[in-house]
Amino acid sequence: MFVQLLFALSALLTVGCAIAVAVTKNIMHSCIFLLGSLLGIAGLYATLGADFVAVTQIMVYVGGVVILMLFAVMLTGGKDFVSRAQNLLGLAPAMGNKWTYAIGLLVGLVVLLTNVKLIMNISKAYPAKIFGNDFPSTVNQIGHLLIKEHVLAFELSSVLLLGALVGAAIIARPRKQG
Amino acid sequence: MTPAQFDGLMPVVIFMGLAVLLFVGGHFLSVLLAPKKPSHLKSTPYECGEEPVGSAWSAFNIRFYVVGLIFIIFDVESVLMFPVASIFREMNDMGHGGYALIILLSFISVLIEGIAYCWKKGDLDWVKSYQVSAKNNK
Amino acid sequence: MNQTLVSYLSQYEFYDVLLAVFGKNEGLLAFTIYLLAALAIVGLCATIGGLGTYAERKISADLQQRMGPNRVGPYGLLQFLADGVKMMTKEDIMPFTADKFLFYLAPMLALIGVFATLAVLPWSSGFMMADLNVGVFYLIAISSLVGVSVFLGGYASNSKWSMLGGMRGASQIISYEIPVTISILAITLLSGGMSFGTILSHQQGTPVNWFIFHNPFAFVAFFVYAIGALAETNRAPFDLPEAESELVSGYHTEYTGMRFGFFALAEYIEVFVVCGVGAALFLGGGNLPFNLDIDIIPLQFAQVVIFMTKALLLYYVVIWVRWTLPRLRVDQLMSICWKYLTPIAIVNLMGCAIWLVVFNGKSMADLIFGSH
Amino acid sequence: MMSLVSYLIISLILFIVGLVVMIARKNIIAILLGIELILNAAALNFVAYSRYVTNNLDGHVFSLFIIVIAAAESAIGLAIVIRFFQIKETIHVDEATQLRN
Amino acid sequence: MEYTVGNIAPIFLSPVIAFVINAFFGRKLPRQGDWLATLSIFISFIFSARIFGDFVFGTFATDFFIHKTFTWFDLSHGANIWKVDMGIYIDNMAAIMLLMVSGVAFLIHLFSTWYMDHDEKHGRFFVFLPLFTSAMLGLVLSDNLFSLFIFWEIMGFCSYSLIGIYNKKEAAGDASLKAFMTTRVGDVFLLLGMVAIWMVIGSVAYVDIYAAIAEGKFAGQTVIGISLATFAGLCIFLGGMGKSAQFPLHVWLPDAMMGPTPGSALIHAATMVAAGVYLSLRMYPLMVLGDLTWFIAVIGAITAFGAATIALVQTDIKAVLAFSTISQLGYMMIGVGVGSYNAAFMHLITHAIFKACLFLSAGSVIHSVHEQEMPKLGGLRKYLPYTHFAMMCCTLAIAGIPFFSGFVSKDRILGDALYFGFMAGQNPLLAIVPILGFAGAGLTAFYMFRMMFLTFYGENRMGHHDSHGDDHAHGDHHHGHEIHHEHLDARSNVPLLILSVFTLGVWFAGSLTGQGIVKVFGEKTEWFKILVEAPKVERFVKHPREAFGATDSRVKAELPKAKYDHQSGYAGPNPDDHKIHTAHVVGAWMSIVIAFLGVFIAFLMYIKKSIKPLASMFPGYTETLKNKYYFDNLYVDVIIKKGLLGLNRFLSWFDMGIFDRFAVDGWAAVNRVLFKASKWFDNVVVDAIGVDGTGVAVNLFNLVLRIVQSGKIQFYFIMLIVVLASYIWTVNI
Repeated sequence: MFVQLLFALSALLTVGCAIAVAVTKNIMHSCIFLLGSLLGIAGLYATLGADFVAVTQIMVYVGGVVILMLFAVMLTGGKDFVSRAQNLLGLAPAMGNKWTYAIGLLVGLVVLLTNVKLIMNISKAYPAKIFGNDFPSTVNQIGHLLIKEHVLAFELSSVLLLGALVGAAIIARPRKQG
Repeated sequence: MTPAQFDGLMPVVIFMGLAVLLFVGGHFLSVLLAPKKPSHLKSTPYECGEEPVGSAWSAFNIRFYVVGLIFIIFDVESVLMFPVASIFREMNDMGHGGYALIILLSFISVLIEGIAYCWKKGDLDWVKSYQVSAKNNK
Repeated sequence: MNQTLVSYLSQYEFYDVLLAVFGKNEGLLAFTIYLLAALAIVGLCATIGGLGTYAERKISADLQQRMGPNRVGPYGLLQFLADGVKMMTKEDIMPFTADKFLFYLAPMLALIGVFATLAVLPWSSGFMMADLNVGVFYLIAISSLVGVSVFLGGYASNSKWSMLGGMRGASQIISYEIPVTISILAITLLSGGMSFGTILSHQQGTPVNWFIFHNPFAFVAFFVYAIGALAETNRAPFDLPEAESELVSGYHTEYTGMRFGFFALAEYIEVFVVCGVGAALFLGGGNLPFNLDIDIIPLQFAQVVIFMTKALLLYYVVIWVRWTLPRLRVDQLMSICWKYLTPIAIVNLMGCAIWLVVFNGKSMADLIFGSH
Repeated sequence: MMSLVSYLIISLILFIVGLVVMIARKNIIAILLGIELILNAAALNFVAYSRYVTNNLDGHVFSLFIIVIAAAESAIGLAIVIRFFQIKETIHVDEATQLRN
Repeated sequence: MEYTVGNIAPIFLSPVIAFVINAFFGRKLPRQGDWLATLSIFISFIFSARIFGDFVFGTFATDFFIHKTFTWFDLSHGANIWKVDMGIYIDNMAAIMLLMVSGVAFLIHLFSTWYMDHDEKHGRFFVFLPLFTSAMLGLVLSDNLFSLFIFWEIMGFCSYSLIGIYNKKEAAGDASLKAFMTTRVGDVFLLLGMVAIWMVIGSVAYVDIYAAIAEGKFAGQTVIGISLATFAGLCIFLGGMGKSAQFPLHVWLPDAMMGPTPGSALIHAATMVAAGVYLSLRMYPLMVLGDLTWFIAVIGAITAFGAATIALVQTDIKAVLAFSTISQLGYMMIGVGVGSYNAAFMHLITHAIFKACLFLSAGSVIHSVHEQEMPKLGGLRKYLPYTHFAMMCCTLAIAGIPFFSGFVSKDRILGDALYFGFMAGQNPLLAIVPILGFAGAGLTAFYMFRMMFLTFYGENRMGHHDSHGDDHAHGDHHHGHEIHHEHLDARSNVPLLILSVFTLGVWFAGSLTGQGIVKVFGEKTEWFKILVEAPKVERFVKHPREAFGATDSRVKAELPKAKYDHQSGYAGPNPDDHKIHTAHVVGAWMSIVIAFLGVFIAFLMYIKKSIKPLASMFPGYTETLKNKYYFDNLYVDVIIKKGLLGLNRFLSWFDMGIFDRFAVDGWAAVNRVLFKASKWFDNVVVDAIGVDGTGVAVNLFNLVLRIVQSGKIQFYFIMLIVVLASYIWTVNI
């Protein structure tokens, strides 16, 4: 019962905040709604028994990515920023207008229809199954997977992150104005 | 199986709910109790008594971003290290301690490279980058 | 899942009675127990937070040879209640330039982030609300909401002082999260698990079994943790985000009344939480120094008392430090984090790993006194 | 209520919303937000499949790496955005046209 | 002998390790880590030599091979097998190739330690060189097209980096980009070919492809109206064309000489450019199945002859060698095309050795006198005796003089080509293959000796800097040259001498000439012919496949005795044996005559000066040759300027019109559309059709390709989604 409740809450949070991300005109609010959506996804992970992934989601996204995005919004002028050449080049406004949304929704519809086909098949193949509330610890298993089967990915991800760090630091470093 | 095993997550949700409740309740109380005498002067942002000039939402210094950047990389690396650290003792007891140690150390050594790089390039210096940009602006 | 409050209570007969009262609905019973316990804990923590303000003033007065609050109640003990009432009855002002939605949201995020950490705080071996398998990790993760709230608080006010304080605060909190996380990682390594239950079960018995004395690296890691935690909670000497003499009041300059109260409450409870976590991770938590082989509820309360004592001692140290040391400059702040604490923490982590392998998991005490 | 399909539907909604955000918005940071949503939809699918279909934890590890890569990607992406802003003083995606001609 | 991953992997891994160390710590190491790179290649060489020894001198059967695989990832679900294997595949060809690559690479590394000494890019050079070598070795070791493609791209990247290593020079940057882009054209096709193969058999491993061919899985499969085998083979061959610089994708190789000479020696002469040929050889059964061999032969012949003609007038010593490389690669392709499998591969090996040596010699010359324009050189014989010796050996080899390796391999190819063109009952038009082949052989002898004579003989023209143009060998007697004798040391000479020893034909064929004319060692030493043969696809149907970590413990069979009838070139009873033999003998004599004729004309022109130089004989044609048949101009002026830029204007209209129409004012949009349309009409229709038909064809082709290149990421994204959605709708999941 509790798990169902958690699922409902998380799903509501996820979907509601995700839609809010799409409709709000304020990039700052968008970021915060994204945070809500990501928290909801963490909740969904928890209902799936993926406690470690759930907490990782919170740690990396809430603690890292969202803060970084908030910083980036601030560093690029905050929400009041208006495209410099907006009216000169006739570009769409930064947060979109009805036309861009129309295109987006159209493509979204295409994806929806496409996926409905897939999900129909899946729902036949995997009917609803209620698991017991057995949530075994995933941490140890993930640890074993990480240093045995996926050890290469594990080590390479550190190299990837190093590369990301170096690359982003080079890009973002204050430098002479050319 | 003890009955409470299924909802270890319940307290987490309850506490979060309590936080929201407390917030809403506190607001409610404050609305009930607090006086409401709004005036323009009261609701101007504080700027040492002067008239506020412009918006505070302007472009900030990029140093903040560099710090955030280093943070997120380290954050992610520590996330990946947590499961390995959790099973480290177990591996050691099973006699694979050396293997786990090598895996962990090689992971950490890459981490150290990252911090060494940033250190050397002055990304960790709050003031230096400031001076550099000041010098370059001349 | 490991031991929780409900699973602990379920071994007693009265649990079955309660179960019967609740019509065999275990979920509802568990919910009720948890809710009551949570209310108790929140009340306790709110009191501790409130008393924290009082203690802060009293101790600072003591250090500065003043009297401190002494009018409300005996020794001014009820000062915090008076403060609370004052906050509730103050007018709620919001700058007209503010981002209203975020202005409301920021204190709530701070509250959520802090309250959610209470769920895993190990009061005693039995009275643990939730002993998640990812306990410590969860604690670190969810408390990063506070960083977001500090940033948002600063941003939403649309005041320059707030903004500066918010940016500083957020970058300071996230920076110091790294040494803290890596120190905790070292403890995870030593205990072989992230849940507080596992961590505490490795520290039973006399103080030599505490993780702080497990090996020299862990000893250093404790101080890294302490300094980092101090900075993460924006306490002096790391209180740059709210530095009165520089930034008026930092990110909550524009906050008044109840919402300021929430920020303050969150901050004080967070200080208590990090003290508690430090006590649990490094100082043996609520473990009794002797093993009685019996498990009765009074002993659990004794554990709670021990845990609280350790945590409050650390709390005292935090206040003491605040009124003793001067504030750092912002560049010193960053260089301490990235050039001292983080490398030291990484070395500690590597040292702990190597110690574990070389000495096959034995602590210093085991090596000196022989394994038991 | 909780079945594989319900998770898939949630992730589908997330994906579509991310898609709409990516297409409708002209602000590069907003586009990155859309990418995050899409990545999360994928990661959620992995975990759901790992619980309902494969019964092992490979899906967890996959979503772990997705999260890792998403973090790296957003770090780099935002750095580029900031740099772009410093050069062009805009973060409008249609003005990123140096490579077009 | 037991084969485990442990004694195969070091071949690939040791250069990788050297690369990693040099990349990160190279500057800290003494001599910037060049010794480390060299050492790592030497380790590869040792391990390769062991495998080579076992395969060639050991007791392995002709068709023995090692195949170790592991599953890289497995996305199979239920009955749908969807997994990708990676692995090691070593057969005789790979064993020989491994030895050649590692040996040549080692000598070139050794040479480079001398050549790149005190060069500002010394460290960087020794980062990319081991990476390249490891990729090439990995390519040879890989058991499937997929990993081959990965290494292929790594090599492309190294090539790009080494061409543009002097990144301060704009020309170097342009050349590297050109090389990169041109080979990319081929790579796209290679990828397409892989996809086509994957569609049929669900794997891209060589053995699976062979087995599928044997089982007839390709039968009846078509794509866009042509047989799938043809399509896949063509795509893969186009990939090889890009890498092996075959006409018309040859334009990048001459420019690639911007890089340091040893790099050119390794990458653009010995190994990487041969990878295309190697790929074609590996996919030979597919080419046969797809009936593509004639096409390959024709392309090869055009390349071989065309490049040889261009080489006639080049004045830059490296440019001559570059065009001769293209030409020789053309010969290899002829070999593949005319069914001369083993001769094509032999030519790959012999060419790698003598061309590496030629490049190193050229490098030695350039490094010593700091001059690479041949009209400004001359008479260097006295100053660079070792270089002269080595270069002369190689020139003799490439010119097809008997007793040298080039003669053995090239003339086998030409013999088969002769049979293919005249006697095999093919389309008579295919007689162009042997005709162009023999003509090219004569030209090769001529231009190579022209290079030798201009560089090493005659008067020294050093210091005569205003000498204008080619072939005016009347230079004044200025001996104030600056030849750096002291720079030459063992590290430069020893690799040259070692390589020049292997230009002798006797190493590759039992007889000195390779045609059974002068038998010295008898038939037993015809190891090359015995060991290398086109894959017999039938035996791969149930091939042995080992786990990656397994130790090889199969019983090795004896080398078959005289299985190869070297008189005919083909085993078993073949009614055409006699004809083939005739063709070979005729071909051998013809090419001897032609080669000596070429040498003789060169002698007359450049030593005796009794014949007027070429330029004065055909001035107009020379101009065309100097401009390399205007191929660069064609690509730049017509395709890029007219096609792409004109198209860009059209596309900018397309952007505005289709995608952003709602964003612009209606009246302005109408105006703009009219304006752009008329501009487009002007630029594309009038200009292109009126001016140049090719332009229009290219435009039409590009129109399809570039219609999506709007430069708006969101538009790309929409396209991606639409394509994915249509894929899901069309594929029945």
